Amino acid sequence: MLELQSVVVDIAGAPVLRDVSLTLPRGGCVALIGRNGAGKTTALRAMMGLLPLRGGRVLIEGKDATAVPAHHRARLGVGYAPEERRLFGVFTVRQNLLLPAEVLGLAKSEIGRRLDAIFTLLPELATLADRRAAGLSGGQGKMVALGRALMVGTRAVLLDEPFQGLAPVLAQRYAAALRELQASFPDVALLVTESNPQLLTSLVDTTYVIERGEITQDGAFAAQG
Amino acid sequence: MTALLEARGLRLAFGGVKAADGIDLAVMRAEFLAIIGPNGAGKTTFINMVTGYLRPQGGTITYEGAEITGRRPREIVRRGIARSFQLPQLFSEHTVEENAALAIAARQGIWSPFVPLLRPAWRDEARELLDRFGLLPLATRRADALNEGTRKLADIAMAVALKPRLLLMDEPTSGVSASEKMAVVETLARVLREAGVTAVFVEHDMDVVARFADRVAVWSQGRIVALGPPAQILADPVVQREVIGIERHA
Amino acid sequence: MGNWFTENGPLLGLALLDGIASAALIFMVAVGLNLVFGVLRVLNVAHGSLFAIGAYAAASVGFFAASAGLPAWASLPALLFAAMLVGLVLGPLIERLLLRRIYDEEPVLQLLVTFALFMILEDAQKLVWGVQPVSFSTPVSLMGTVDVPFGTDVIPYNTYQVILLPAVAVVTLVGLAIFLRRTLTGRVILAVTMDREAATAMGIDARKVFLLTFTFGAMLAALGGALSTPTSSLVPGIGASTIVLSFAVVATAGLGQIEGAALTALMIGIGRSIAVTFYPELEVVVPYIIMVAVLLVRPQGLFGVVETRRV
Amino acid sequence: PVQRPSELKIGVTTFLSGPASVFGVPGRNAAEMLAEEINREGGIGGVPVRLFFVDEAPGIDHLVGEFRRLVQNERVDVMFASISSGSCLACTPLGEELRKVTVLWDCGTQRIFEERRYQYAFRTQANATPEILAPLLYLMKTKPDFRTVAVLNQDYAWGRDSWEIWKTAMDALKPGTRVVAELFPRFGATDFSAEVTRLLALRPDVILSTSWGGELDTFIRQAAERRLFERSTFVLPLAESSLERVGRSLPAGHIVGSRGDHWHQHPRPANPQALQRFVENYRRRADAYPIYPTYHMAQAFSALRAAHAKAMQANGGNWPSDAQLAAAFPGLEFDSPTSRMRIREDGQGLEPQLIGTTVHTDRFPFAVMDKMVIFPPDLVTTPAGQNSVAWLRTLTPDMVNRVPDPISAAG
Amino acid sequence: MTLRRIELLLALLGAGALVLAAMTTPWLKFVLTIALAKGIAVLGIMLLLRAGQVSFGHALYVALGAYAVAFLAPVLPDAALLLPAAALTTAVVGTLIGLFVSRYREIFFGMLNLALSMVFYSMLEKFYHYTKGTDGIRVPPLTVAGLELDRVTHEWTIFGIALALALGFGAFARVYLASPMGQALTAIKTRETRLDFMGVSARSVLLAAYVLSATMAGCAGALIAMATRHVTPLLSYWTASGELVFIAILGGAGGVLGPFLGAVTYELVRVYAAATVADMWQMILGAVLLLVILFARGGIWGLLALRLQRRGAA
Ligand SMILES: Nc1ncnc2c1ncn2[C@@H]1O[C@H](COP(=O)(O)OP(=O)(O)OP(=O)(O)O)[C@@H](O)[C@H]1O
Ligand SMILES: Nc1ncnc2c1ncn2[C@@H]1O[C@H](COP(=O)(O)OP(=O)(O)OP(=O)(O)O)[C@@H](O)[C@H]1O
Ligand SMILES: [Mg+2]
Ligand SMILES: [Mg+2]
Repeated sequence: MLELQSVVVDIAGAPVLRDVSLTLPRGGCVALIGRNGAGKTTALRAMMGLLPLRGGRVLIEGKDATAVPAHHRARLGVGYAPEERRLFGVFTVRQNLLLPAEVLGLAKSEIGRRLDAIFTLLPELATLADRRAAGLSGGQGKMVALGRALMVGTRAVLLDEPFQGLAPVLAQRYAAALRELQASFPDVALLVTESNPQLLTSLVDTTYVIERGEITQDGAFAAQG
Repeated sequence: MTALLEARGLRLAFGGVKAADGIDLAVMRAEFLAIIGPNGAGKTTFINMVTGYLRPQGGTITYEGAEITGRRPREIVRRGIARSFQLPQLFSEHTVEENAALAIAARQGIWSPFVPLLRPAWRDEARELLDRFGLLPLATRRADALNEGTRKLADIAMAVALKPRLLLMDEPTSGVSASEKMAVVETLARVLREAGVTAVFVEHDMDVVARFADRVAVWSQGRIVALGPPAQILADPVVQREVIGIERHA
Repeated sequence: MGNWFTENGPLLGLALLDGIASAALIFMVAVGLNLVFGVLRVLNVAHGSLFAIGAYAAASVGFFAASAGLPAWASLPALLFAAMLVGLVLGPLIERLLLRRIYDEEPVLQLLVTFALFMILEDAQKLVWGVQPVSFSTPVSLMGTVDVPFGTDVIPYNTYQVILLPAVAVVTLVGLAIFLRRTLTGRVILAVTMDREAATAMGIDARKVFLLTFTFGAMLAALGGALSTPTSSLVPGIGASTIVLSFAVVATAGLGQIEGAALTALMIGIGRSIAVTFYPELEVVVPYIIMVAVLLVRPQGLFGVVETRRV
Repeated sequence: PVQRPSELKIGVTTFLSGPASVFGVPGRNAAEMLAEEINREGGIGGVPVRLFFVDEAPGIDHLVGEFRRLVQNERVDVMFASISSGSCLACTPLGEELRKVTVLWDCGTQRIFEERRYQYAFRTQANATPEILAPLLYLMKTKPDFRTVAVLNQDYAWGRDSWEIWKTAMDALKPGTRVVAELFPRFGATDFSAEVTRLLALRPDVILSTSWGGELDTFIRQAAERRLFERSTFVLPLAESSLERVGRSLPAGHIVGSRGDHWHQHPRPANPQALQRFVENYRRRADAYPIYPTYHMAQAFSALRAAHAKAMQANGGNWPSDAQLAAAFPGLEFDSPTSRMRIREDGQGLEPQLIGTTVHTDRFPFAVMDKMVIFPPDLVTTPAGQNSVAWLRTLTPDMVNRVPDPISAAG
Repeated sequence: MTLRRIELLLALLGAGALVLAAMTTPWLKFVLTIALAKGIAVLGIMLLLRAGQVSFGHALYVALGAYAVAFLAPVLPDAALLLPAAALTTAVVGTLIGLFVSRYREIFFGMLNLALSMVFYSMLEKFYHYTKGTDGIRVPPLTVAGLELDRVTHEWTIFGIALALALGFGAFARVYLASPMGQALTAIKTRETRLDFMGVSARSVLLAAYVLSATMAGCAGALIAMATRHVTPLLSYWTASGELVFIAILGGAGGVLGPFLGAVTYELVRVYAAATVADMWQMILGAVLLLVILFARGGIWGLLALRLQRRGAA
């Protein structure tokens, strides 16, 4: 579904990703783990087209998407929950969730269906729906960002440390919810970065370890976990 | 032990949301108090009220016997209360080292226009501090070029640089990778203990709580629902169900 | 006090009427600037030039329409047409060639780009329309006057100023408010305003939104100019004096706040006309006094924006 | 002895941008036209002239810098300085310090020669005092029964100064006249609706406005649309420069001045052919009737030519030095397009003033003047060595009797 | 050699070049005096720019300094006394206004400054009887430290004072910016809340810089008044403030040399633009600025520093 091929990214002249290749298969669930500063966020941003590549390619559905502008990737069914939440403060939680789907031009009924699905999956969001996003707590914001990514991620969902700052009980519930999601939509591919790999053990089928911008371990690591 | 900080009946609501609904809490001198609780329970709000970012709608806060309710952050910091942030607050155009040096300068007085910020004494102190947090290799990196986890550490380092007597930390370990977390907290705890600093920290990682907290306060919907030593609290079935979840790893 | 009112009530009424008329124009001029500032965070100094060019273009189009034998009523749509033309031609040109290159730079650089542009356009405008005052007042003459009773006397007012301008302003205000709040495009614009990168990740083409907004803002600037054409003579320098006033409105209103701009314009318009009637010496400083007074009470402007909490 | 140069260089400061360029640019057009004419006829004293223009708009520091550059670097022979009085007040002493003949070609402030004596500075036109006193006298002669006056002037030095002159003179000549409103809208204002409303409500007998340019045009139009002209008599001392532009918006029966005695329909020009040639040439060049700054520019050139000839003569036919040229100005007589002028010993030019009442005719698509009075300079100019305001206070009502009779346009 | 050393060297070289230019071309002496004065004012603007704040009203202080000289000159006709008097006046007014505006940020800060300068501008017009409105006030010939000077010596003296002040303020600004107080300015720009939670009053930090910048602008105004010998309200018009910001960007806000490089370039471009096309100088200046912004983001100083660093590295 989504693939990075020998991707090289420099930020401010310094190499941040060096020759990173990873594959997110259709319906797969891939974890990208690594220490702080290893390059996880950067890898996700590269997939989303939010920063320029110095080398390598991004493939979506097997097609070269390196030159596809960032805003088009969402249209290809890729949802993204950034690490620092980045909600639209003056909108309500509901409006935040709806916006990407509306931008895609989905039918009203379809949007409603998806919103209901998300509210069932993440019931906390339903109670927050009419609050302004500006006032949310750290964890609440994280949940909304997750929900927003799920609204459009019909093919792939990229989650940057989705459980960071969540109370453990919630983190576990959400991990379970993601599992459910995959069960009911077997086509959706999940990519989760995490600096705390314990949470992911039961969820993922492939794990890539990234270190100083290089993939040091893949696949094999999953067997260990 | 005497109470260093005492909150009585703190109340604060945002519209209909009660973020603090009668908080009573006494923080003892030199203890490490952990705050846990579901998201949106009002943990950050409590820290914000103590440090003067938010003014409570009711109740009082006393620090070292003096009331500090509703005072401005600046005054509160000068009394020896420092904090770190859930979302790191760094000076993005300064290097990590300069960030730390600014905090040191803030402690020692910044009103000297004739000596550079990175004067030897301050630079040495900054570097020593950064070293403890494993940040020394990044000392000359600009803060906006840091990844999230590192930002978090730098943020805590800046609060520590103020040499407070009471340090409030908002999720100090969230975003810090699992492999580094324990080592960092270990060092932090040592530094604080050595200096006799009282610490209040919001935490979602129960391993950290179990290992470092002297007492744990459990927050829920703007109230403290349980308070006690970690062994007792973490074993409490209600707390387990509401906060910790069943799958806690040993 | 009561006495003062019975004595001066009628005068106050006249001042209100004048105030509303001038507020309408102030609003039309400032609202585009406010919109562009709200979305692009660029304080567009060249807004003044667009205003001036819109005004001159309206006169030219008006004269052209007259010389082409079109009836006098055609002068009204001609104003609108001129404004659209200026906005549609200059807006995209400026956004594409200049602003686009510097969105990632410090705000002050962006401001300076528009300042430089302002200087260039100021001279360019002289090249095209010369320095002699230009005026085109057909619409005002066309619409005639309405007589407002004043004691035993009547005071004639221009229908154009006391009826058409306020009507256009109200339509613009309501239209913009509905557009921004109720339509998807409006929400998309707001989303880009708040967080460009997040919006991009949600599938929004931020560049297109910028282009659209700037063009729209340019059209509003030009429309403000075009609407002012029938009542005033155009000379070099009208852009410069417009821009300061618009800036004051933006700061008083709060960033990008359309309703704020309307309320501010109303306060300034009425404040000025009351000053003219009772304390003429104060007229010049009225906008600034209002601004300082508002900011003393509300440091974020009349309608401050909701700040996302960071702490 | 000074070498005869290959060119006679003239620096001209004028408004080339901003609102005052409505005067500055016609001034420059006239200067270029005149320079060409002079050069076609062999130049001044056999030397062709060359012009250097400086924009006054950017401010005094720029202007003073350019003035120095022209004098010290371009080595101009003479400076024609300034439209705005601020510029004049800055340039005149500088010209004196640099010992360079400075011809004040279009600045109105009476302060210059009343506050200080200059050896190198001369004004080749009148100043604010006669320019405002004449319309007042005209009003008193033609419509003597007014009791209330309102003023609407631009809020800057000229607007304030001219009102002070009017008020002082009015208090002396027609004591008891009531001032019902003093309106000073912002310089550069584009809307006078509130002011017009105020004036409509007050119904003063006379409305004075010394505004000019776009603001005067706007004021006239807005007042006309709202029938203010039907309620009050307007006195517009600078309206000659707006007549063509405002067309028939300016109704008949109001008082108009021209900052001097020049007008393309001057009833009795000293040299009708010269005036007509000037007007036609200018119209060919600029596609508009000449307005007062163009005549003032012509006066400056004419004075320079006359002074040069006089200085050469005094110097035995040799090229004059700066000091010799300066010495030729006091008492100099020269032709303006409409009359013959003189420069007083204190440097002030003596220029007649032409005031008239508007009429509409079939010949022009705009209002023209009728019932014109040409005021002799001696009647309306402050005597040398006196302060204008002090002098105006000494005037007496019988002065009106000395005003010449009006000349009608037809005659 | 480090960039800081080079900066010093360049400053001295630049000063030498200015003196040389003024010696060879007398009329340039005046233009350069004005440029140095404006550079000093821009230096103040730059301090505020460090805090991310753009003042659109600093011409207020330039005008205030200039009018202080114009008003005091008849009673105190000595440059050596007038300059401190003007500095003091602007410092006091700067403190009063600073106490108010230092509460505001970004557009509100910028526009409040603009508003106050426009109010001052209208006051200069309104109090016509004291200020003579747009006509302005003539500054009488001044003595310098008691000495009566002829025109040329006087011009040289003012030029010298301007140069000395420029060097002095430049050196001071450099030290100031490296100090905690100066660095805290940048902190205001990037994360003001953090400053508060470190116990530092961002407002006081900004206020200090504001007063300093007002004083610099005041000295600049005093120099301009002494050089042009005529002051008008136009000095405080908003376009004059815009010009100062314009020069700051043109020169580059990266180093203390920037403002002076910017000011000299600005004045020279303007003079030459005006000399070639008297009525299109705005267009030329605007085009130059556009080119600088689009192709040399760091301004002239940024361009220069980059060159020097490259050479240093090679
Ligand atoms: N703007 C920048 N300039 C220079 N270096 C940068 C910049 N942004 C990120 N980096 C560097 O790139 C590396 C990768 O950063 P990234 O944010 O991808 O890490 P991460 O794996 O997501 O870390 P974390 O777990 O802390 O979020 C880090 O070393 C970081 O310091
Ligand atoms: N400025 C605000 N405006 C509106 N609601 C707010 C505001 N600040 C906090 N709240 C609400 O108050 C409640 C408590 O928020 P707080 O940030 O204290 O939670 P928290 O316990 O820190 O949660 P987390 O663990 O997610 O950080 C939440 O429901 C939050 O949405
Ligand atoms: Mg990351
Ligand atoms: Mg929190």
